[in-house]
Amino acid sequence: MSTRLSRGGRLIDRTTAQEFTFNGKRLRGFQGDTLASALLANDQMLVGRSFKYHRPRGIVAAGPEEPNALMNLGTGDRLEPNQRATTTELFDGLTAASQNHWPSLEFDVGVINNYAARLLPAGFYYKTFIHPRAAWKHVFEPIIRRSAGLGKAPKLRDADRYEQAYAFCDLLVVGGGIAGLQAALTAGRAGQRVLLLEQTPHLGGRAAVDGDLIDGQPAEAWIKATTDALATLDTVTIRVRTTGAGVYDHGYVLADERVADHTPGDGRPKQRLWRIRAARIVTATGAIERPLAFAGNDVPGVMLAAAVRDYVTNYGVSPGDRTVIVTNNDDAYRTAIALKSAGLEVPVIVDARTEVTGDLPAQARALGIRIATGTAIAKVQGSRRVTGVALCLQAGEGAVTDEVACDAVAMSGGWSPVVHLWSHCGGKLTWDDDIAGFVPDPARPPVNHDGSAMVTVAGAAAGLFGTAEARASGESAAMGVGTDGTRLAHAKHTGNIHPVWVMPQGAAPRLRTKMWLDYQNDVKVSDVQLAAREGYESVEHTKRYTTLGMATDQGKLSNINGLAVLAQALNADIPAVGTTTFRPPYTPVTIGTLAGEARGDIFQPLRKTPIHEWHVKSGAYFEPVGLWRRPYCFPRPGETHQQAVHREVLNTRSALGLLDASTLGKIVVKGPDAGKFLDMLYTGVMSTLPIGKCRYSLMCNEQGFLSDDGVVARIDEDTWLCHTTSGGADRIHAWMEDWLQCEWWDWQVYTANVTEQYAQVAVVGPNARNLLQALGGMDVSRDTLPFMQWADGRLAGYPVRVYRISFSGELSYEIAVPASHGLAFWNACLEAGKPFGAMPYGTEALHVMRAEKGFIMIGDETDGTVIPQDLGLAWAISKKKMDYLGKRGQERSHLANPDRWQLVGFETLDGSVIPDGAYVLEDGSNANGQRNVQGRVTSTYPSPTLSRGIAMGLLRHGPDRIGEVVSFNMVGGGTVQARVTSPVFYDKDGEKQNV
Amino acid sequence: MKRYSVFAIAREAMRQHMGWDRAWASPAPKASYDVVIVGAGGHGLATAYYLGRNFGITNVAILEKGWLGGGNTGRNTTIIRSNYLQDPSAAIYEKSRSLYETLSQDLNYNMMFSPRGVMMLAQTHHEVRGYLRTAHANALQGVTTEFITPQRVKELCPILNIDGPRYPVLGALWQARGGTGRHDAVAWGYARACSDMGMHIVQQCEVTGVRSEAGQVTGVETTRGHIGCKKMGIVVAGHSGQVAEMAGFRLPVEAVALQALVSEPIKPCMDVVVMANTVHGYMSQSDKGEMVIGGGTDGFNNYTQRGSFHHIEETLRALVETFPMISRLKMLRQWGGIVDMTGDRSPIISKTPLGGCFINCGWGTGGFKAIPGSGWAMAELMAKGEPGPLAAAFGMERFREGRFIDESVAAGVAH
Amino acid sequence: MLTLECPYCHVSADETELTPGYEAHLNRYGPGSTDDDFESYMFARKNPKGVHFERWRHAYGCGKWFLAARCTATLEVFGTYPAQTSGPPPGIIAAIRARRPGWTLT
Amino acid sequence: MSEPVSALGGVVFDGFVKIREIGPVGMIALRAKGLPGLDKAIKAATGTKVPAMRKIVISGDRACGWMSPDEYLLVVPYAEVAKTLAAVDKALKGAHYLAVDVSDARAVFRIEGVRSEDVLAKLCPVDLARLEPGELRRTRAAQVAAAFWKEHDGYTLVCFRSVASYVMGLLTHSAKAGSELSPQD
Ligand SMILES: Cc1cc2nc3c(=O)[nH]c(=O)nc-3n(C[C@H](O)[C@H](O)[C@H](O)COP(=O)(O)OP(=O)(O)OC[C@H]3O[C@@H](n4cnc5c(N)ncnc54)[C@H](O)[C@@H]3O)c2cc1C
Ligand SMILES: NC(=O)c1ccc[n+]([C@@H]2O[C@H](COP(=O)([O-])OP(=O)(O)OC[C@H]3O[C@@H](n4cnc5c(N)ncnc54)[C@H](O)[C@@H]3O)[C@@H](O)[C@H]2O)c1
Ligand SMILES: Cc1cc2nc3c(=O)[nH]c(=O)nc-3n(C[C@H](O)[C@H](O)[C@H](O)COP(=O)(O)O)c2cc1C
Ligand SMILES: [Zn+2]
Repeated sequence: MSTRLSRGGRLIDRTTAQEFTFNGKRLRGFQGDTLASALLANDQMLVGRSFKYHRPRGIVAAGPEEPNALMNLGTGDRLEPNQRATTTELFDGLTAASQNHWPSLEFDVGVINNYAARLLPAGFYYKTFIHPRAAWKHVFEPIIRRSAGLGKAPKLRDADRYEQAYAFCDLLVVGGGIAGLQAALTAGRAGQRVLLLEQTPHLGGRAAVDGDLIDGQPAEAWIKATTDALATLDTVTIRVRTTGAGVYDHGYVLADERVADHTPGDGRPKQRLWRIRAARIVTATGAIERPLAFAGNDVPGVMLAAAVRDYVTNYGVSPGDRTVIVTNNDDAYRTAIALKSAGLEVPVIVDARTEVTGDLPAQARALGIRIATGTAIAKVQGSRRVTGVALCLQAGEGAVTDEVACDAVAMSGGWSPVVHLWSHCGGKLTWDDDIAGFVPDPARPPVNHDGSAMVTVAGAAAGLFGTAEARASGESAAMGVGTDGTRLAHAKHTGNIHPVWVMPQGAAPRLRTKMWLDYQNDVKVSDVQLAAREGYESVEHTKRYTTLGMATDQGKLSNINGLAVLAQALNADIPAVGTTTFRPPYTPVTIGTLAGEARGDIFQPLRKTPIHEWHVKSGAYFEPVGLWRRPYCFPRPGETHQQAVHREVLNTRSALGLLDASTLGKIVVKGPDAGKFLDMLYTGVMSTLPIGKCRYSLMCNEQGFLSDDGVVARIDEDTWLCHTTSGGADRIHAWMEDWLQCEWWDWQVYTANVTEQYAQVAVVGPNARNLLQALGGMDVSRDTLPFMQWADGRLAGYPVRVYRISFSGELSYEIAVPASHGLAFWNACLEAGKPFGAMPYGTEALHVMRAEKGFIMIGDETDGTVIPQDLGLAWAISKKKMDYLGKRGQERSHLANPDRWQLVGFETLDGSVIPDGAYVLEDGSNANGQRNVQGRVTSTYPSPTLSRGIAMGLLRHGPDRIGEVVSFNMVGGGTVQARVTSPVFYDKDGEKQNV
Repeated sequence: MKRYSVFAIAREAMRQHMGWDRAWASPAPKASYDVVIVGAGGHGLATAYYLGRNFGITNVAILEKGWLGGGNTGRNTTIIRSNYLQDPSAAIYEKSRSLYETLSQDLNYNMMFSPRGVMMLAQTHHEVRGYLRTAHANALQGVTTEFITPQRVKELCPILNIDGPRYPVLGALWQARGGTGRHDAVAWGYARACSDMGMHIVQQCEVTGVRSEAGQVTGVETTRGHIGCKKMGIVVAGHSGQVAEMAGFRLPVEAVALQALVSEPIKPCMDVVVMANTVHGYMSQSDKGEMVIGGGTDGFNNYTQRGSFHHIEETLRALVETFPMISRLKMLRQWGGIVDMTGDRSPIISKTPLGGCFINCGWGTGGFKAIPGSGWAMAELMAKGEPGPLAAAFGMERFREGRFIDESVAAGVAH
Repeated sequence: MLTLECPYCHVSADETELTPGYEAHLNRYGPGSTDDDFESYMFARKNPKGVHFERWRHAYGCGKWFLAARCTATLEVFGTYPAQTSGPPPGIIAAIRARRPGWTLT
Repeated sequence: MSEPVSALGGVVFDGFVKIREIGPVGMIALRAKGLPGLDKAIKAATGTKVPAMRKIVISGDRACGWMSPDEYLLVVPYAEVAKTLAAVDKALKGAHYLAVDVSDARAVFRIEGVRSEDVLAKLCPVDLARLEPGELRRTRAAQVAAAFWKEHDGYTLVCFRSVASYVMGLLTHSAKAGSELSPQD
């Protein structure tokens, strides 16, 4: 059984116990434990179920490569599925539950898949569930889906907060082992600005556990000395609990700092996403041990050899009393030695190699440990936990030669350098026979913005497994010099590995169906071989066909073994088969961390006018307009939105309405060439606009399609003020600058976007003038300030610019006042307006009124495919001008086509309202069997003024068809009959706005 | 070739699955073929398949520079829908969707078409009007869609936050027979069927040049030597610009990166596909349990299959706001693909200035759903030399004529 | 995630401080131009896998448009220069040749 | 007439640093390039010399910042804007330039305390350690445009008025006690 040893455990503090629960069981661990070590200390071998066959799963590893020990961590608004126990720091009150089983971890009905395993080889679902057709959707898929997934789906909004931060450095070192520490020290001493990231809470990496000597002194001591030295360098920053998640172009690196994962609810951000720009990057990310593929290598109790010694040395936990070691290299002997010195039994070291030399084996022999060479594990005995192993010859087919009772198996198939971050941005790999693994090829690095090498690799990550090499490579990497492992073989520490991809070598199919490659996704040696036989020969095909390496560990344990098996099946060599693509993140990153601060109130900027708070207080119902919020209407208690809109319209038409028009774009254009510039920008002529006057005009894009409209005012000899739509201000300002900077850069024109400098209040209705006169201070009479003119002055003491323009057909003034007075001015208008029936109105009333007048609205009448000519706006296009933006586009055959749909009004025969988006039907259908159409509605409203449905729309040859009756379709079926009319429904001669 | 069925599996189980045929052969290329298709993605393979099935043309090679299905077909978020606005789009996407309904049976390969329903959220009044317009158009195009209430949205997708506060859901355009499919299986199923008809799928064979005589294509240069042909179909998505250049013409196409990501797998919690275009994000849950997430494209030309990370952040912000429960899930993997964006964001299925050379491209961010229909239309164009009704509107001359097929007018992102 | 140095304010700007603007050095064809010319200006884009000249705006900075020579296959940047140029300046061309021997301007 | 009010009426937040919305502050956008009278105009307006690229020159309650090759930001007491504009117009009469009052189009914040950098480092993609003395940095604060410079024991940050409450939200979130960027040990 696995248990806590009476002594040992360099990372735990036995004086502070911590209580936690697993599947409801109350258990105890120590400060410094990981959830995994604490579970093992409580003999919790069985920790989960596999994805496909629901096989019992135990802890295999001690780090981020762990594929099995995934937990639902926490509950309610702090539930976190698929949390890796091996990287979860234990804290008092932690609650964890195992996943993917029903009804319980011990008894899981899903396990029937296991008995049916023969019927469920890789890709079986592509070959079946084909008939009967309906069955897939209604029977098979629901079943498959129900069994899908691992962790529980959270239900509640996340209780935690997250944040992000930017960092910059000359050298980013990823990994705080010997190589990383050395790299940081060297660069730091050279005065470089260094940032070092370490994913665990501890510096030093493997060395301390492996008890190596580093130039004479014990690893532990060297690490202490080095970290102390680093602490004295103020250009060096070290961040622990921070994983280098991804390397991107131009030295951009994402890192994931776990700030409060181990202190939940203490008010600090749970995690922090670092966005780092590094001039250079050193990855010193170490290596990950590989499992061996033998039958039953997935039985709980079978672990990586290094993990076993991690648990013993770091946490004082023994995974088993009798541990069989199985290996193809020397490194695993460290585990045998560690176990022995902890007073535990090692019945045998099963070594696939025929001759075993080297000093680690020598030490083991000296300790009297039996070493069976040329030997393999034929089969692991036990189902929910190891009870023993059957041995056989590695060279043979699996005939059992011996059986050994044990309760744990420690395996080592060699070490795979962690090349992920090297590879994320295009770094290439080469195969290194000495260590039987892929290592970065310094000759083909990921390139930086200037074409230089962006990443250098040091230490075990470069296949340099000795501490001496780790240090040396760390040193040179700090200076940007990569060490080519393959060309340094003589000095190199290889663990005398002899590659073994299946055990035993000639294993029969029966055994191969029990050799796990991917523990989580249940991918076995036989599956990879099947894929190869069926022609899924590319490693990418094999991956996708078998799901090898697609689990939450991303194949950290399985990929190399998997493609070695594939290579054998294709009898190609491994480098020729190649790897799958390494993609970020290195380990999964919490989505909340990636969303950062952007949630709730600061999810997106919400643009507010100076009058916004008044709208809120007055119970406005808002609608988003770009990033702005504008009152749609101001419903009174008991009123529906539509009733409110009707009231606002009728009141404005009969008395006085006030609109917050502050969001309208306002752009100043000034300079000797401003007139000429605006003539190019607008379809109309602006250069001839007299000072003091306003003119409505249109802007098109170069395609010729209508993009914005607005009123332009001539301020003085060389200054114009251009109004744009609310959504359009920034877009149009950028558009102006684009042309001025990139096309007509010799023209003398300056622009300034002054949209937010002013609050703008539209005073609209028969009483508009009365209100302004009541405010007092300016002569706004018909003659001094006629329609389409503007004037500066003061109203009620406020500095204002008054535009006599109308978008509603009523007598109306738009009054611009500095934003810092906006709210006060608005209140003054309401106050002074009381006797005149002043009432605020919203965007919907505005839309209805402009529609009653037949004014077009950008975004309603236009959709990016409409040209001014379609909208009866030819009058706003100057015939005299040689050129304006969009003119050439409009000359194209389809845009010049007389059959285009054109703007008209529609009046339903029964007075009803035409549904939004309806099309005008035409007889027959097209070659694709689609019903023919000849037009569509673009704006449709119930008109409070005319108390009937009115609409505008586009109709083929529309203007020639006034009086004709056409029918619109309705989604529910049926049609609406409407008469084609002029789009102007109200005050056709425009008298009201001219009074 | 052995048919796939549950019985076949049982039979094979008895002998450790040793007796399965190869799904497709890997022959060495012949000196020449009647038709060469460049690009063994979904569209190229489907084109070949329908050339054989609908027109009996089987002396066909499909040349693939990498591994078949390894382009965008192998990296897309698999949304299948046909609720498009413009007639030509609706026609070809609906044809495609209906072919998907029976594709597993036609190919005897389960590509797991899953008509679980696609909803496009309306979160502004403007969007509501846009989708109502699409709904009216669809009603006349024979595409079954419906505009549904927020309550219905919530019933169909309980994990959705419909109350905003920032962008309350005002309704949604719902296509019940839209859904997803197993993207790799689409490529594999077509490949198996093509191979079965005797066509040659040649992988690791990059086209590096185009040969022609008197304005007529005569063959292609490849990394595996010259291959002659009477007709050539360019179906290379992100690399269309390259190959078109080889064939001597320029396209209205930009190659940009589009990214996607998946979360770690969790128990099923989402049975529909949701697209939230106001905030730019969409999400579905795969049969394996991971959340499949996509967003917007980069704004610059890029051939690296790596996008800019800020798009991932923007997409996830949007989706955390839309689906608050995903905040504590983890991003497992992110990746990118090179999409081919045209001037009006609609595809090109067209004759080209070079005789005998045809092109199918510009599917950009939304062509997985179109694979069967596009193959069908492209096969007809190549077999007859003239476009049929499905392809007619997608000729490349439409740009100079200003005859856009603009979908952006209704919805934002078009996956 | 690109960084580009703005040639106006010399900030080495993060991609998120910039807005992209696609192909540089386009000739505008206005009224009266041929369909071919107009099409080439509006649509037929250079889309090379390799050296590309493109427009960027330092939108969150000095607001200026500038041009960049960039490799679309490796994302290497050869240089940036002001928008007020009708073709790539010699310095930029030299920088490109230094890293892409034999490259010629088409 | 009422007193002019700033976007947020001077809200304050106390976190590991202090955040204050200040203002209204007088600001003028001056667009001009290489004009003979420019130095005189700026002298008259702010009493400073013409700032070098990306610099801001401060003199008392006035300052002049370099915004772009052809744009300067003139900071003056709010009440002095009209006078200042007149002075600029006088100095540049007849030349090609544009000077507009943008005081009310902006919101201004102070970030004060020893760890002010931490707050900016969470929001702006800027290498603060390499910020030059007297540098005016235009950049992005999360999702909106912003400009800031070091002043006294902290920073002055300027953004558009309509997003003032968003920016205050950002600053508050980033300055929350306990979220300093100091490395864990
Ligand atoms: C991240 C992402 C998400 C997407 N999401 C969706 C979605 O949800 N729904 C949807 O409908 N669409 C989606 N799409 C779009 C969809 O993936 C594509 O439109 C579709 O897959 C294109 O298929 P294809 O066969 O034309 O191109 P590909 O699948 O890219 O095939 C083109 C093939 O041509 C090969 N090739 C290129 N050059 C040469 C050459 N010179 N010689 C030989 N071979 C060559 C390539 O290697 C490739 O295999 C998405 C795309 C991406 C990148
Ligand atoms: N004998 C062998 O076969 C063998 C094999 C492998 C390693 N080793 C030992 O490895 C050591 C080599 O030192 P080293 O520094 O190269 O490796 P190391 O494994 O000691 O250190 C690597 C460090 O990087 C960290 N890390 C990995 N990925 C990270 C990421 N994405 N973000 C942040 N941190 C990350 C790890 O947590 C670890 O602390 C020596 O002690 C050597 O004995 C030996
Ligand atoms: C719909 C879909 C679902 C995916 N699910 C997973 C998954 O569960 N695990 C995984 O590792 N990758 C998954 N991927 C991503 C692929 O592994 C791979 O990244 C993608 O196909 C792009 O290929 P590349 O990364 O090799 O370039 C998925 C991809 C798609 C399109
Ligand atoms: Zn700049």
